Amino acid sequence: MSPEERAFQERIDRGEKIEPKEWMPEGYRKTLIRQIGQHAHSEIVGQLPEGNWITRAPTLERKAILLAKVQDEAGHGLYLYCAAETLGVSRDELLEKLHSGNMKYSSIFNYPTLTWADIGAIGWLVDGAAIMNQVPLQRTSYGPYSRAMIRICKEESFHQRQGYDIMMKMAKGTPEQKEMAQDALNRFWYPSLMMFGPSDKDSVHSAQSMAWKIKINTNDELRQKFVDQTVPQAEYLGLTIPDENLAWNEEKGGYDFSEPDWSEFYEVLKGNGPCNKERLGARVKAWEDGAWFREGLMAHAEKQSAAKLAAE
Amino acid sequence: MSPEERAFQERIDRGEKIEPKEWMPEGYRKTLIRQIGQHAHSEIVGQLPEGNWITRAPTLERKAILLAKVQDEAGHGLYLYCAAETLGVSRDELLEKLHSGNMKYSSIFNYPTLTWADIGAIGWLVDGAAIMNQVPLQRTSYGPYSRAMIRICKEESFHQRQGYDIMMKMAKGTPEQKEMAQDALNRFWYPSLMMFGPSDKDSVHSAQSMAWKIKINTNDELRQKFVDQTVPQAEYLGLTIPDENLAWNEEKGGYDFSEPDWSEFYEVLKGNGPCNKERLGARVKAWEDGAWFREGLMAHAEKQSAAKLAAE
Amino acid sequence: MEAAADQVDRTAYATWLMRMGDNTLILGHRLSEWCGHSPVLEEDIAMANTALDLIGQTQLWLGLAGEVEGAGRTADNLAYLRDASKFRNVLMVERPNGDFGQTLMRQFLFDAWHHAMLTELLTSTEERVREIAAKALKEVSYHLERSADLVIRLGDGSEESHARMQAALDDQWAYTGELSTPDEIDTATAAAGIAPDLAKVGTVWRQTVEEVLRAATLSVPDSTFAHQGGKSGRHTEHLGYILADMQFLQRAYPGAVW
Amino acid sequence: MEAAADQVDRTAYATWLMRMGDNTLILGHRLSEWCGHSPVLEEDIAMANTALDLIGQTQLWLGLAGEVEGAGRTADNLAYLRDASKFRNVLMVERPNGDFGQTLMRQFLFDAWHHAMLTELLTSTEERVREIAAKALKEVSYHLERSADLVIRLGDGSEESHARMQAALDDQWAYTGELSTPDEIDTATAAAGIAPDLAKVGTVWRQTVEEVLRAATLSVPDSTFAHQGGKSGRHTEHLGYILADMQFLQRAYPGAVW
Repeated sequence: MSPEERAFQERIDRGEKIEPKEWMPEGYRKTLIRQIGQHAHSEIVGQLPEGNWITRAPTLERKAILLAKVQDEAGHGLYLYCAAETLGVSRDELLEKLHSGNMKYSSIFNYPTLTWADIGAIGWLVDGAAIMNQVPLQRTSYGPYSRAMIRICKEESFHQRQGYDIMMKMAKGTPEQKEMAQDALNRFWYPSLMMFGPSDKDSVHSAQSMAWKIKINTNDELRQKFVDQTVPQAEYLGLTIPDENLAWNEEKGGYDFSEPDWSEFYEVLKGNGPCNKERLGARVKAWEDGAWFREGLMAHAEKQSAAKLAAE
Repeated sequence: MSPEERAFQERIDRGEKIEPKEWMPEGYRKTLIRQIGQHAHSEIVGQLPEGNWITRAPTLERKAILLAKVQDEAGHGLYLYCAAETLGVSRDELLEKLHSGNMKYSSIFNYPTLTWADIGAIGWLVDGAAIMNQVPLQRTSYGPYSRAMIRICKEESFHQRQGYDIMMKMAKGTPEQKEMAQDALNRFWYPSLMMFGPSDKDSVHSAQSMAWKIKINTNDELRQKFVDQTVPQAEYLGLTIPDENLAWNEEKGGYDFSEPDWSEFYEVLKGNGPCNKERLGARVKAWEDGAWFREGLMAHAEKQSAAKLAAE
Repeated sequence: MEAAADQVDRTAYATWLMRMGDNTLILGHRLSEWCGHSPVLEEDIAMANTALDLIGQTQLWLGLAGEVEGAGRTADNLAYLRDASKFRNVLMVERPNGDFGQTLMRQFLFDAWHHAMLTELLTSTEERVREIAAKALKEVSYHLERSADLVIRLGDGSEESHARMQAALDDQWAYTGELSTPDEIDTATAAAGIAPDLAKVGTVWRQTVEEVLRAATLSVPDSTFAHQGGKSGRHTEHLGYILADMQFLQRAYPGAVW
Repeated sequence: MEAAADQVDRTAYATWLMRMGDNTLILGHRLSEWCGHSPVLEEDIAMANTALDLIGQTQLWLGLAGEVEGAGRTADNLAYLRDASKFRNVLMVERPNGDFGQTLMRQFLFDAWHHAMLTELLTSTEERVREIAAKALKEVSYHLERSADLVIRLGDGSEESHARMQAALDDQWAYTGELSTPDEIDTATAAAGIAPDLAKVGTVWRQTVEEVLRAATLSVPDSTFAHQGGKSGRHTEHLGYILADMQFLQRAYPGAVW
């Protein structure tokens, strides 16, 4: 470790925040860009599965709540791209990498939303898992990222409650609604567990990221916490977690549970999820179809500044 | 009149059929091309308003019947383009004129189909009016046209019965269905009357077309016949023709009725009907999107004939 | 006779309220289709935000429409259980989105009318109407500011953006006339002081539109032809498809609570 | 125990019939969307004709499914009153049409399977199944002849048509595996002699497909990945929209006769 690097690590160890213009190791910067960028991409791709039910939301109030939520997610994307920009990468560069397949977004959004209950399940499970990941990141070492996380977490927990409320209505509703709720849980349970990433023993870069406080907890810690939080919620709903091995383990003070099918995880990462092509395709199409719009605004801005210059 | 023209007219007067390779006046040929071409265009544009309800047909049987009907219409288009081709104009040339707005199709198809009852009303009224126009044309002087009309009329009267059957089910159904049936009649009545064209006194070219037996009856004759046929059918359905002036006229042995609003007719002709842009737009888009398909087939055919030549 | 007249007014009043609420409902629906598909993230946010405002206004207008109608229908009943011919929105708002420029142009043309309308409604004789208008006007002032600004920037932008915005304007134009053409419902509600003179709203609309289009270097179309029908329930073929999606759950699971 | 076993078979049998009928229903629906929009008049006719055949087959398969199920449901009840998760069609048939080449490629890939399947069904232990298969096979022989011919002509056509057909093939490929991958329903109905061994159908399918693609100068994709789910009711996001349209009238006007 160079003296600079040592000093940097000591600042982190003391709990200081690193700010944009300050010195940082190249690896720290790159890792952060990747992590924040993927998180930002996840927010914007995440609009799509939920957007799929806005036009079919069952009441005006549910429609309004869902619109507000999707709007929040786009807003989170904005905060995060801004945070990434402080590291010297533009939003357009990040988007280019998303569109060309060189950056990922959370695989959970490659699963389809098939019934209204899925909107509940996404709020409850997916946002629940996201919060579990994000709450510790409020204490991350990079200042802009930490501050973005604080804003985001506040809204996410609100979303999670709304999702749970949908599940509650469905689970306590007609037999068909209850069936939809159970089916949504069945389909989203394991993909939600996958959101924490592979087991720590299979996870690369983890140690360095934790030293840098870019990552605060291990994947397995967070997954365990998520299961422990979620099981009683499912019980309260009267729904069954689709895991025969689920059992309270008194000794560890948490639930034993089955690992997700990691081969599915890697298939989805490879592009073979149910909706990979559609999700990325929709984003690329939006970007390409919108080129004229962005260029038009740019042309206007140039005219304006030219006119201003001429007037000076 | 030249001797040739006189001989031609005498053949027509004797009831002989004119066949493709025989001499005919240029005006005869041109008028026929326009009339047959417009009729062909009407068949293919006519797929669109009915196609609008295929995916939403209320039962499997109704869906099948509607599919069969739309298929027939496309088939009629095919016969008619073939008949026109015998006059030395290609289907592509005719389509080019349709797409560029230089040839028309029946204005009735610029009205939207808003409920399932409209599918009934189109069969009953629009096909009814079409048949009224077409039955005499079975005796038209041009052989290929006459034969196409004979085939077409057979199928059209079948369509009309099916349309009337839909109306019957709706008119004798729930209050909402009856309301839809009445509403469909209200919206399609006057546009159907317009299908016969402006009053004879305002109609150009009529006299020459009648001498050539390209047109057999006057517009007003056919319109009267249509009203006389349709009013009792509406009564049987328990529906009200939207015309306060409708009354049996003992003296003329037919109904008195209100003229349609001819200003609307001319507006629609000018392009201001409810669906003009969409109908023509859909056809142009289909044609343009399909260019690669047609070119691909052509390229294959060329390869095949080149291979055949090489083998000889 | 007194009661009958009252009855007529009540029907006209409820119908008028449905027009307001159906406009916001259907336009909100169309805007929400852009969710995640717009040209730039800020527009995703703005589309969702505008749709959200419009759905919120729908709840108020249709809620009041149900009350005034007095048949026990809620805003949700009206939104989810009427078929197309009972909807009273103008045709403009149900037309497909087209490209983003068409969506923006429609939004501007509607916002300009909506703003003028709501401003007039601040002095409605009906307190409930005044209240809703006041709340909605705050939101719609922002919508108009935003859509006018974008129309100007894109109209006076690149050659392509100019051409697209002019094409969008030409395409929408024949659907603007319906907004300010009064019929018997408009006349009756105006006579009762509930709603303004639509012609007056139309004049303000025209002023705003001309001013913005001038700044956008776009030409106001010559044509005065106006499609009509939506306000009396004669819609385009598009509304049926919107409703099939929108109403699916309520239709397929009658009586369920969501 | 005898009765219980019979009951299980009956459920499997009814489910299997629904798969046959839902495939034809949903594919027929997709084809019918081309009505009036195809590249050439002959294709408008062919699309409508194929859709018509498929809807006719749907009536037979779903009619029998309802009888076998024994709960009093008609073919129309099954088509119009089930929500997406109760549909049993393969994912392939519900995907959007794409360009005309994608529609044709899907049609060919499905026809090749359909033809092989129906041929096997001529020797089903169930007379009713044999009857339906015999009727359908006549129609499907023509469908296959037609779609194979077009795939060959477009694959071995212009540069663009070749590229489009290859892209269509690549796009559809991952959705073909579901057709011939047996699950417990397939195994149970095969054991009862109602349905054939799906693997055998798959082999015939593969043969036809390879032969036609070779003639079409198209390359069979390497990938063996196969999306699954439709046969057990786990569909794509597209099916819900199909049903919202298809079922609208039956849902909105329950009990009406059409």
